[in-house]
Amino acid sequence: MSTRINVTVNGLQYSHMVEPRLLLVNYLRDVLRLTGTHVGCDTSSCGACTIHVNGKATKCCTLLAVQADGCEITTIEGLSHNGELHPLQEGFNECHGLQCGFCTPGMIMMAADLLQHNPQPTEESIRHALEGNFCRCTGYQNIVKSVQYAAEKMKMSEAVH
Amino acid sequence: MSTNGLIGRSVKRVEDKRFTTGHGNYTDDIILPQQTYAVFVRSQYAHARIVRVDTSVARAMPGVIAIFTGADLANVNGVPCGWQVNFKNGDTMKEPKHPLLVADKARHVGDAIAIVIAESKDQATDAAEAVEVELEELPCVVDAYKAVQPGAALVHDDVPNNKSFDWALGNPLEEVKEAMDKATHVTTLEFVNQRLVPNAIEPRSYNSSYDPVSEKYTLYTSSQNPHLIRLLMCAFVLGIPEHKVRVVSPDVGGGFGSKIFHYTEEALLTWCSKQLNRPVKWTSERSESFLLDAHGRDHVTKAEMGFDEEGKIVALRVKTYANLGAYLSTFSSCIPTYLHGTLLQGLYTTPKINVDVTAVFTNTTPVDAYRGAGRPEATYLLERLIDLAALEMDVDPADLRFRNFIPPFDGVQQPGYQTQVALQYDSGNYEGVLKKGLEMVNYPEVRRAQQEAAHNGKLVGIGFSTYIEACGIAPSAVVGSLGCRAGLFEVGQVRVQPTGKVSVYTGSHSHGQGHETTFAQIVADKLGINLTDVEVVHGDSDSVAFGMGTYGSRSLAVGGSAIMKSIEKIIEKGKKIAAHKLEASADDIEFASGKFTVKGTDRSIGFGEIALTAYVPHVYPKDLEPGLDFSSFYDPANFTYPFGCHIAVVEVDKETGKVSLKRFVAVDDVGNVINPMIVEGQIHGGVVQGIGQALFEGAEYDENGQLTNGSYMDYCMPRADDLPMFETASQVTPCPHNPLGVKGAGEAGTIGSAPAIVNAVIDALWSGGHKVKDIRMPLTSERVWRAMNELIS
Amino acid sequence: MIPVAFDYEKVKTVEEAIAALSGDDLKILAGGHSLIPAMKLRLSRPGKLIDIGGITALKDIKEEDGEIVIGAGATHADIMYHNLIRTHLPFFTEGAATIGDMQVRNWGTIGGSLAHADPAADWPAMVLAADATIEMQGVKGRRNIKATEFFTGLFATVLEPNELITAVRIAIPPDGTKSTYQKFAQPASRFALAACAVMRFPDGRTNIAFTGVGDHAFRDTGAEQAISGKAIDDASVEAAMLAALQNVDVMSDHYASEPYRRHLSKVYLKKALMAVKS
Amino acid sequence: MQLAGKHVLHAAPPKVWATLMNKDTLARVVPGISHLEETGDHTYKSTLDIKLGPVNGSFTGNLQLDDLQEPSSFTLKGQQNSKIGNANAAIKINLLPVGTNDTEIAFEGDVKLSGMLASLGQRVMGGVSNTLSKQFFANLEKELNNTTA
Repeated sequence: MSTRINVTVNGLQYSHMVEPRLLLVNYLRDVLRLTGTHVGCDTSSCGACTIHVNGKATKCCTLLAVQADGCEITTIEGLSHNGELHPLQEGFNECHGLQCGFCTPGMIMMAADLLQHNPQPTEESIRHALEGNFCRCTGYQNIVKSVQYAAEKMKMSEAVH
Repeated sequence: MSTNGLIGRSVKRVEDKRFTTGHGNYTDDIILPQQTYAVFVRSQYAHARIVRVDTSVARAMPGVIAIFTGADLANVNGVPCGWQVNFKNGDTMKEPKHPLLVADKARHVGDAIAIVIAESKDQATDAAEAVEVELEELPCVVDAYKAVQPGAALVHDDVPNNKSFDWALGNPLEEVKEAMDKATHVTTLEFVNQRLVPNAIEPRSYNSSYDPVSEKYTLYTSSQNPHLIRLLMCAFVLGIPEHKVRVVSPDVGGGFGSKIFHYTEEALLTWCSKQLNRPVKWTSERSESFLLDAHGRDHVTKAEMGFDEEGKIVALRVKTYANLGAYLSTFSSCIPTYLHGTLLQGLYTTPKINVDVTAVFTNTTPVDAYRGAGRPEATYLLERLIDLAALEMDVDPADLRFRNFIPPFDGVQQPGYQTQVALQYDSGNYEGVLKKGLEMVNYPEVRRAQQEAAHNGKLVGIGFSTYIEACGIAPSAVVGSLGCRAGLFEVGQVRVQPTGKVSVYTGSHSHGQGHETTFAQIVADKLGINLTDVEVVHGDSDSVAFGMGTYGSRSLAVGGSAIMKSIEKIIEKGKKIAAHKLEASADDIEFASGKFTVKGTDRSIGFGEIALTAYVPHVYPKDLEPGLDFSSFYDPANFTYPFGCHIAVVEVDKETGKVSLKRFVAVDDVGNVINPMIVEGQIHGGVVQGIGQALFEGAEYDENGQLTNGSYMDYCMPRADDLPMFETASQVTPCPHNPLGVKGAGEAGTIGSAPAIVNAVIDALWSGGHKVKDIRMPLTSERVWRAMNELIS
Repeated sequence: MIPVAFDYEKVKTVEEAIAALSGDDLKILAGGHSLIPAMKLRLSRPGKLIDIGGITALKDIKEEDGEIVIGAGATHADIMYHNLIRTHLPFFTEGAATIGDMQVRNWGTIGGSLAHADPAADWPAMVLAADATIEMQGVKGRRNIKATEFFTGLFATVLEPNELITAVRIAIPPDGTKSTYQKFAQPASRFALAACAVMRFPDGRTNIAFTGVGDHAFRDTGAEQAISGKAIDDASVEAAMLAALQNVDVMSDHYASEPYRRHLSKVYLKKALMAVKS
Repeated sequence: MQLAGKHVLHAAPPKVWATLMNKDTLARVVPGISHLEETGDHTYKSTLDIKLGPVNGSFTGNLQLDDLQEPSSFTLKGQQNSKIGNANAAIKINLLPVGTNDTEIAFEGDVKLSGMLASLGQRVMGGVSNTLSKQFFANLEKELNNTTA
């Protein structure tokens, strides 16, 4: 029994008939072919699938596509605007916040949610915010620094505007 | 040689943009036209006879294309082991078939019984559930020591005592015993180096297709070494011509060893794609990864270290039972032997060493290389022993090390150091890293704080680990004599395009290590061109001539050196072209900063113009071929031997046993450094995997062979909020035998860190009067609490 | 990981939800953060899901007749960020921050957590210590039940199959009330290995609840009696620790055996009592 | 997974014994049984529907009462298979007279779990077995009371 969903993903509107059991992550990856959102586990633990649904960080492996009906979704592909990288995307490059890159989209999307709530996070609050995102490569230190870099950069651009 | 200063700089990674914007291309991202999807039916039991497999219901379900069982593959070989180790008596190791699908019996939980292929993954999953499997559960063995005892169940009916092989190395046992008898103090430790699950965050994924017109296969695989997979799959498993197979490892989401091996699914999907004439894709679920990705470690060891009255080590004796799991994985046999026994000299002048290893089959997931592979086990053993000996003898652990270090040697003026266990170290300054570590941690202050804490009823401890490893895994002649069934060289091709832009083709796959940046730095630096003018290509057997892959911290030392050889050839040929154009002798041409110059003159010609001339050879020497493109195979003279000093400071909560890691200092000497930022990143990641082993991780099997913590809900992965900021520094003792002077940094962190943490916890407990010798890793709060309370009462 | 196929109905009101709750092979989908993982692993195979995520009326957090009323559909994050909660029930703010991780807190709901009744979930201990009332609605109408009567066993509550939780009601504690949630997390799942919630009123009455310890969260009346009305000092804390966990079947798993978990629980009781000491 | 426990019932051992040896009462006493079919002497084919929170599993397999020492002990054996994993149990049950009209039932045994139950269920399995044994005794008590009445 398929159900129609209407969603806005990275600013574009989509309408599809989907099976209720289709997970949102599979809708994004297989139907919309937005493959930047990854699947790293089956217990909602690793955070590789983190996206924003209505502005909130979400593990989309634990959401049915039908639950997202009417929602506004941002994935890693939609984070940068007009070809300009988001400060987090820049920060991860500047501070070597990634190695294999697999956890990176989820990590960045989670960090983006954090910076919305807490523009000047401490090291401790960054580490706490990222507790639901596993990285096996970096040991997290440079990820923390990448988020600090982005926070600093966002603060400076605020000051300019 | 020319340099523009790129080598040694923390150049930002060129590969990052695709990953930070969601444009990485991992195997599971690929959907081919006519794609089909595979799901496996797997054994729930660790050991079971397959009584009946009924696929009739499943076959009739919607979307199902095919179902294959072990019976369909009776004539297909199993996946091979790449390294032969012989018994002490000379017999060849026992190497039972590792079939692509089991037909007779399942030997570990997760062993594949059937593959279901359907139009969609949903349909394949539904149908796999409908395959009826009747199994007769058999008694099983899980523990390596128990498996060799009389009466234990047999994993393979034709392998007596479950012994794949036994093996020994070092001085004759009698000599070691004699030296041990003379020791004034002997520290003995019986311990388990527990089994770890590698847990690269990208689950393994394969997508294989077959083109009936060209009769060519293409396999996309999340592998660390596509060429080796092609070689093993073609030559050993499927018997298909190698030139008819293209193996591509696109972006790979971490490996840590677990993606080196040739897995059954790779060959099986390739086989299926031809049966169906359609591409077949399978991506491991995490719960499958726990059961199938080759695990690491799993040694049961007894070790004794003898000291004389001055605290000099006089003898070391080691007996290890190594658990290989149910089948021999690709490199499993060399891990507990040539990558473990050979490292037991450590940094010390121990004159007599004997190591004895029994390698054992059990009804568990196969065990193979996991970051460090054998060397963490060796380091853990040595570094636990020496720290414990210091506690027992009431000597300072740093001081005890200084008394035993091999003196500094550069491998050029002074010769390499010949160990008692077959290796010759290349160059080292071992006391240097410990001195630096002590300074960084401010040792006297930590000891003072420890005493003060003890006075206030708190437990603070400091632990050391001074490690060495053998990496840059190569010399084909050496590994060949040790039983490796492949060569271990590397290939590097440098193709200068007519416009002076450069494409580099390397057999060293990159899956997080940043080769696209580091290798480009080398080429740009040596050729005096811009970094953006260099592109590094890897991971595709159709593009790259050959390769042996990335593992054992070998990429830069071996792969980088192969590229260096090709750069030298480019420059040499460039000089000949320049000589012709500048009407001088090639011997008189110097190359520096991207320019070919006639010595002592200002007559010069740029690299770009030489490149153009090579491809537009209108004015060109007769005896020179056009083009500027060289490929080199590099086979080094020796392993490389990075070393370092890791120091941990911990606090143990007396009431709960919870360990808090307060500080972690790492001084690593990985030889010359091309990109310090990347090296530091490798150290961070490595250290956390060692911390993971010490404090968080460990596969737990019950006696029935069930993995009882087969998900992230129970298997504890280190997280951001579990860790402090690390304090790192480097020392540089160049490798004398490769052109870059590099040693390798991929595994150092993991090898060094775990014993430092455990030593620190033991030290903390001793400071509170709990004279505990060992706590089994991972040091969960309950284990530490028990250690404190069972000895105190 | 793909769940078994099921039917799906999204409802907009509580009434619609109750009407849809007929038949026994169905499950209510709130945030889904306990249910969907179980469905992906096919441990759970409902024939139909009733999605109540769209009932906006259930998301409210408000003050009403001297009570804080938390709609069952409020997420952990909604509660964590809410000023009313921060003011009157600071331990809810503190405790909510320890649930799962940020992404989970953004979807998981208090109603879902209570209905699920995981033996190591965080909300059960907190609502017990707060002496909350659980408001439920079903075909027979609305009923309120004290949290102390709500949890009946492992994953078991008094909730009928055709009922749903609509709100959690807590009498606004008098000024000077102190509360805390102290949790020793299982290192992998971050569920409570042992956790203790305490609410201490100005008159010295002390509510103590544990989660992660037995097969469901519970109020520890033994410990409460030992400390209620007494000053919190070494002797009274010691007495409370001694009195705690009488007649409790303490759970055991590979992160905490029964004796260790019992010990940890008492240590965390002590921490909690010290945290509410004035 | 090891299981052990004790429970005192208000009935003499012979009566408890009789309740457990009877197919119809056994079906009411063992939690979750939706179908029980005698296939031999104290040997049954069974279907159990276990619902615990989010987990619902339908188990099919055999139940067997073995090593019968009337009225003091027997072993309950079961092999139960499901899509989420199999369970294989052997539980020794001792009936000890207490006073004149009571029985202490002590059980001790081992349940082997496989599949998803083994790898993912560890955290709650202790609680599950506890819950099921509580249910078993509650059912048994009810059954004994009913037959008294």
